[in-house]
Amino acid sequence: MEKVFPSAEAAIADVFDGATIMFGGFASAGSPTTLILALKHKGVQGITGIANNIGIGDRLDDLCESFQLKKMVCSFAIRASSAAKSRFEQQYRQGLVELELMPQGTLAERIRAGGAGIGAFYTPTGVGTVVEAAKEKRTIDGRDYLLEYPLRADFAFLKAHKADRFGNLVYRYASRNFNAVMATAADVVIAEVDEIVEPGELDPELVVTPSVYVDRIVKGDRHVIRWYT
Amino acid sequence: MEKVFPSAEAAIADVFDGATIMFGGFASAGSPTTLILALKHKGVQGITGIANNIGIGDRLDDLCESFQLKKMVCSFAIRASSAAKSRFEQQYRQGLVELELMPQGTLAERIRAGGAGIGAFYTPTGVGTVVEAAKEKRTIDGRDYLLEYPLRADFAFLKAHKADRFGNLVYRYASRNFNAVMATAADVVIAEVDEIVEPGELDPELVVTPSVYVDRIVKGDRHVIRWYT
Amino acid sequence: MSSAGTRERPTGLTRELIAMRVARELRDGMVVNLGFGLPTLVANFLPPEVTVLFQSENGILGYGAIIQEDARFDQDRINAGGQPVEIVPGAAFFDSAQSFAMIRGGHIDVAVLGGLQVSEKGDLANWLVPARGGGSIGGAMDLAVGARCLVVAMEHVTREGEPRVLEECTYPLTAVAAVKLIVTDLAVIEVTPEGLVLKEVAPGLTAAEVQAWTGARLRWTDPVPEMRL
Amino acid sequence: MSSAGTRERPTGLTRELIAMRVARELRDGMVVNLGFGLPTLVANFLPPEVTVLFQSENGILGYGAIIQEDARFDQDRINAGGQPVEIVPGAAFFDSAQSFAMIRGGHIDVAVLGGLQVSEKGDLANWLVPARGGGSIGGAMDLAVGARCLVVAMEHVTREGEPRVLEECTYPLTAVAAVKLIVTDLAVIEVTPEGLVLKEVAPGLTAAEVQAWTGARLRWTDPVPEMRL
Repeated sequence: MEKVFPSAEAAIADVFDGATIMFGGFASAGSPTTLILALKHKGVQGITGIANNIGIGDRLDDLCESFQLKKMVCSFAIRASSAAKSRFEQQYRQGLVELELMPQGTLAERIRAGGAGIGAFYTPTGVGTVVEAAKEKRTIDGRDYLLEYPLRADFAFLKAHKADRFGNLVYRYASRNFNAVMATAADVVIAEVDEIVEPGELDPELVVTPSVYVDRIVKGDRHVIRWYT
Repeated sequence: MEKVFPSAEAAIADVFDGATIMFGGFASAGSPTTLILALKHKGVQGITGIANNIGIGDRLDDLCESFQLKKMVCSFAIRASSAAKSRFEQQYRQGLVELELMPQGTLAERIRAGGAGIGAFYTPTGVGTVVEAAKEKRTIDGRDYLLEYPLRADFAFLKAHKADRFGNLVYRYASRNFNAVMATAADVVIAEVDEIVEPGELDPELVVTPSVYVDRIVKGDRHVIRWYT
Repeated sequence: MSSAGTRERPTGLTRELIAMRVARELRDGMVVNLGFGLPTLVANFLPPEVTVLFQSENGILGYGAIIQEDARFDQDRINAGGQPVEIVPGAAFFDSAQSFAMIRGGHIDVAVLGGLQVSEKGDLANWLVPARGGGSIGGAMDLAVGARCLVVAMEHVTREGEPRVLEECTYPLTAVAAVKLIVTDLAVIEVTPEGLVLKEVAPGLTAAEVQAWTGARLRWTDPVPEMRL
Repeated sequence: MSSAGTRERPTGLTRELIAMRVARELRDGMVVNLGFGLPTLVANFLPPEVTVLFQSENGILGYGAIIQEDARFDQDRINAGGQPVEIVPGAAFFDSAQSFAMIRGGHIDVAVLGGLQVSEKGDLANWLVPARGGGSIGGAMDLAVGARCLVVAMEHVTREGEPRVLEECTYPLTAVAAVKLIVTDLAVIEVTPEGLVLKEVAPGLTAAEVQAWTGARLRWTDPVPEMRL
């Protein structure tokens, strides 16, 4: 059960063309930049990405340099302001990449359902909006809900603060975000961390992602991302 | 926003006859014994209790002394072995108290849904068993699921290790169990704790129940419960 | 009523004063989520006797001031707008699924969101300008359906002088019948089951003038007081 | 085949030896949940070269030996059977909703449950003896549908000599078509799409004798090996 990999390249070696990949992170917090850049270097094509955002405080937009993305599933992709357009936005406007937008809470809950064995769930979010297109609507106790299905992926790329060799993960500040849910919902879960320690060195009360969810661990490089509106 | 109450009696003063009350705990771990005994002392009647268990490592069975329970919703109530019968079991067999049994994971997920604004969800648990009686069954992606609805209560009685005055809770070992989910799903959430500290004294990375969920805090008495098979 | 297009835009409050007016809606002990842009400013104008906890949907309950010093920048310690923030004593961190369980489950007292259009029924449009395409939903749809009280803070009319408060929104909706209070540079308007009620007007404006810049019928009782700042 | 009622019960393996045989199914790195009673004993018989993580549905991944010393008893540090347990290095704690997300979501490699009856299709009945009434579901239904591999460890026949392995269960079911392997005091039986396959027999028994104590048709290839202990 050795989970520690010598490099990001080794940890993602079996990522294939056409893979669906979840990327943790929310803007600059908890974004798995080392793994993303290794994916860019590896050059696999036709990726469906699932992430909260692209092009805001993350390096996912780098994957657009060589047109590696086929589709993004996310809640935040096109900035409302007249700020500089991301490569993703440019490619989206040229019809070169697909975008499936959904509410952030629905995205998080669908991923949780994918990891928790829930077949589908009803959420009030999006009722009466474009989100409800083609979805089953149901009135429960006088309130309308939409039926949403689980999301899973072939791989999840995570960023955590520390891992022990078993794969337990701890995070810092607001970097748990989508990392902690995506850890549960992919066939192969790969975490880059600032530090790898021995089992027993992490306080079990502090562990956010229990080891059962993590398949591979790699020490990440330090990438500082300064991004804010 | 003063949440600290001087006594368990004061903290539960407005619990009314016929109230639905969630009780945290799993056998002896994290059971809110001080609050349960205050409820016994207060003597309200017609309670619907929601808990993982009754009569195994908890003091809920004490509520049966004066027939305070109308109904229990739980996953574990009647012991399979020929061990001494609880008062609850005796009253159940005499038809004096109702019992709604459900799978433990379904109980936990229904409570989570009640706190998370989920209208209903599909679970594979219980398909083909008595649990599916009168429930909607649906095949999703080739697998059968049952539709389950959220659970909420008028009050939740919790046991945590420490609280700060804002209401943030930390637990120890296996005592999070149902406490952490029930904290989200009742109109009035009351936590007994071993120690009350000032805001800032709990590591925010360690907080399991954020303060928003907790209405009242009281320092609990120490009740040692030794129970195991 | 919607033919205001050719008139000169009225002179109303600054963005800071709009934020100051919104801040007066907040009460001690509330849990508040502030959206991108204008709503963010609300945090600067809290009365000293009022302590609220700010929730950020990326996983913080209890963030404080924006950090200006470069040396203290930390990319994991950001709010949902990507801004580096202080963490206040009594804070807690959680993941995105937990954060939106908190939001969707009705645990946020007040959400303040920016708006593009609001209808007299309280429908909100704030995620997509059709002419610009793309769009970003982010947490807005969940916050709009989940917060106990939804306040929209926005300019009363567009740059071109078109009203943003309308009988029906023409932009894609964020949520239906969700907005409780509209605070603009010209007025404070309450959304009631009987329609829009003009509660306050900006200094120097009459109720009739506000009505002229509004695309839906306002009701009011003379004299309409000036906005409380 | 079910007319074994009047015969003398066969002499098979002790409970400890059944547990020892189950332990041989566990591989290094597996995550394993052991049910009440007999399954609990499996932890005592792990080969020294095999390290598994034991999950307990009350919120522990990584518990160890049962604590015997009275002085070290801690009512919050118990497994799902209520027994005080050691916590191993590399453990993690979580709440009941998270625990059953882990179980239902397919993250547990092996669950070992006790059984009352198992059918040739892999149906399991283990939560209610109809004659006794009441019953307790606990985590059994979730574990049965959620674990990747469900092993049932039980006596081959009842105290009265009635077979527990049947064409159809007569007791209320825990789960349908869930059991993969049956380990009893008389045999090891695999549940396959083609029916029950007798893989091993207890020392001193023949395949035909095991068949005589079984209420469903067994298939085997001679010679059937003795149970590996």
